[in-house]
Amino acid sequence: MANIKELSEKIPERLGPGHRLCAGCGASIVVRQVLMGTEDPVVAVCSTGCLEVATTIYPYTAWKIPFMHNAFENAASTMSGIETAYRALKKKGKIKKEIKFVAFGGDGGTYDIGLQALSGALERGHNFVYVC
Amino acid sequence: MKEKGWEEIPIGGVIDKAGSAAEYKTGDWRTFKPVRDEKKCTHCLLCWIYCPDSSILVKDKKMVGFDYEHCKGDGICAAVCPVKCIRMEKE
Amino acid sequence: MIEIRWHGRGGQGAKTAAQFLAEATLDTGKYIQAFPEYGPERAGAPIRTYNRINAQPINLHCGVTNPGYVVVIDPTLLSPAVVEGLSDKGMLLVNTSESVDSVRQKTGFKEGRVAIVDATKISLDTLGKPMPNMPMLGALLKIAPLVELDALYEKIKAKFLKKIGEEKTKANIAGIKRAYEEVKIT
Amino acid sequence: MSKVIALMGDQAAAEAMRQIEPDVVAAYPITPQTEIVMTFAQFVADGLVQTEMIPVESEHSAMSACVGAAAAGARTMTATSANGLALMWEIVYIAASTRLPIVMPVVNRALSAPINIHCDHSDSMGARDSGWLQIYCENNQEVYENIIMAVRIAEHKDILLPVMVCQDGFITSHAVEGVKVYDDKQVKDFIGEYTIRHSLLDVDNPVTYGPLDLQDYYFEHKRQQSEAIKNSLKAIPEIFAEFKRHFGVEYDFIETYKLSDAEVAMVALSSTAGTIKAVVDELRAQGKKVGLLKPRFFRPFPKEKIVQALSGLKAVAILDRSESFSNQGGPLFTEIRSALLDESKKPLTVNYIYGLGGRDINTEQIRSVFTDLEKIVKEKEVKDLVNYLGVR
Repeated sequence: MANIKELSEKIPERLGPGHRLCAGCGASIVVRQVLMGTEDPVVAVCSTGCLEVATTIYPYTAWKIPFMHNAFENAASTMSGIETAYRALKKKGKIKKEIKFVAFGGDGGTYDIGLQALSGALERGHNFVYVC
Repeated sequence: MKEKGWEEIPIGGVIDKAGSAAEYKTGDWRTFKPVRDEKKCTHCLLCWIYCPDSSILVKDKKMVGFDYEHCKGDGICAAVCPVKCIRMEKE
Repeated sequence: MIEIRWHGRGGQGAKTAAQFLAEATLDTGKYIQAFPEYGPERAGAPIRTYNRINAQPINLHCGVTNPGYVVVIDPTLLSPAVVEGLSDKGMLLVNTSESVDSVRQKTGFKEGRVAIVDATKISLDTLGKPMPNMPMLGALLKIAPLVELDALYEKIKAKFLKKIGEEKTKANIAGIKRAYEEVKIT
Repeated sequence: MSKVIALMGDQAAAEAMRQIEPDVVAAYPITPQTEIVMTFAQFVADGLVQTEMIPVESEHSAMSACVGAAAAGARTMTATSANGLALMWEIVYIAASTRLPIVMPVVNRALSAPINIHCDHSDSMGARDSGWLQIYCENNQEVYENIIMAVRIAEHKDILLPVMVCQDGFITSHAVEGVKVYDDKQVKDFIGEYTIRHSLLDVDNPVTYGPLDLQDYYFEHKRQQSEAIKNSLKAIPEIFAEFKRHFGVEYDFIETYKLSDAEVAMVALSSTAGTIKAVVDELRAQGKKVGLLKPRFFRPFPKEKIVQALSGLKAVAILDRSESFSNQGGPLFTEIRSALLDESKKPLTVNYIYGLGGRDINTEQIRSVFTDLEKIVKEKEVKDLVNYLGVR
């Protein structure tokens, strides 16, 4: 486990500046800190919400890592697809790297409209972190 | 930025320039700006880890300044600084 | 073109019999269709399934309304409904332990040809359970020589050996053979 | 070497999927598509394919997972019917707009309510404006071949759009027919390897998929989609030609049957076209100049081919296996009628809504339509624009 100073060197900035979340918004603080949790490359998914719209206003993106937003209620199932694609392509030798996966959902996208997709993804045992 | 036509942009809404939001300057949202007393700073980097706008500049594990082009002036850095070396000044 | 309508009950294997017939005739270079009439019915409910067999490609994708052959797998289904659309030139094949007269009486099929075979008894004797579908297929091949029995046996072996083992596969073939021999045609 | 084997339409679809061997299949079973998913899942379980299968908990998640997998660079497939397609709806649009070449067999079935499990085209026709390409199959052979071709069409660099390959629920999906199946290697050679321009798994070149696209750019992205559909009219014939080189079978956007010297004709999609062919043969034997036009593609809409095939005819009956509740006829009718509007030699057109909820369309009904057409030609007038065939 690294301390803060070590993190500042080891982990590249994964959510850059210029996003349009409110000044002082906790969402981007959480995202930055969660994404400091691994040195491996990370692919992120986000359900529709403040975090997603404010960080990806076309033609700009604040994400410095591969990122996908699909819809409001399906961050977990979208990530199921990405994570499965990773396993499929790794099996075929098309991808060599170790990659980690993180999905961000808001309260609605998680335990309201998105509960079913999350439940299915958990039951199938996909290998990703889900952050609400 | 001049807006591009449909033949000039990637298909499917893909943004192929990671972190391009940096081109969008949120610094002008500020009414107060953070100012640091370098002498007092212990380089604990709590400001860095808490900044929602990735606007604390760090080099070799040391806090070296603010990215005023993007800092929205939320004052979190000043609030979390354990040695109170950051204060918010009116723009 | 030959059109066949099978009447059975869900679970009796009418669909399987029709599929075997289609697959075996396909190998002789014929064009085939086998399609069931689907409803929400489950085991025991009356069901119908169909075959079309032709020397030329089959374009038709509608239901069979005027079959040349009607095969009734379950004797309890006998009623005028089973001979609907069956012309006097067609043939009715029934699994029954009763007489041809009784079949004519129950169905009102007076003029056309009727064939009977006690396929339930045959399946009980050979398989040890009432699965009259394969014996009925054997009987049908007697009255409508669409494919050689040996070719059918090969199909059955290919499909069944792995699934149900050698003994039961042989029992099915024995049932087909017996029905082929025992069917009575008027 | 190819071989002819007995397959249900659903099995023909699964067989094509086995040979394509997509990287990822995310699917949820629904009647009458179930046998596709079931058969393919068996292939996966038996180790016949390397495909990773996601047994999702709903069709919404099926399409969501497909979008994720496709954006990650995996060759991705799913399959559905009716209410399943309806449940996917939101993501069906996202798949097309994100330009992901997903291939989806659709086994056409009526939409509820009341609930019905049998064939009509309400499900896929409802999705006609979603940006997907749509192919309609007459028989199991076409199901098999169109799915193989769909992979190449979807992935063509000038297209990059998802494709629905539609067949008639139960009528072909559960009917056993002889299907000429090509060699695995032949199919693999034809479809080739899939590479994606922007993969989510290319961590060295990170991209953002699915941004917020406001007034300043959304329209441009839609304009790109329109262009892709236009491009597909040019690019798909390349794939037809290549398919012919590989397999010796000729495809086109439309199929005409005894149409060149016909005076009247019927237009229908999928399995009904076959039944019409049988009636055309019968009426031709009586010396009647009748024919058939079977559009194979509804998206892209092959306007020029259709207009060329129908102009000069005296009267045309266009059959729709779905209602659009516009009082102007079903979707096939309104689009063909609109396509013919500027033609100087346009035929009189009449619409028949038929076969809803799996109502059988038999040769007698088709003969009656040809009889109606004779009357229309004689009277030079269409009295009822929209007719309901086979309803009590």
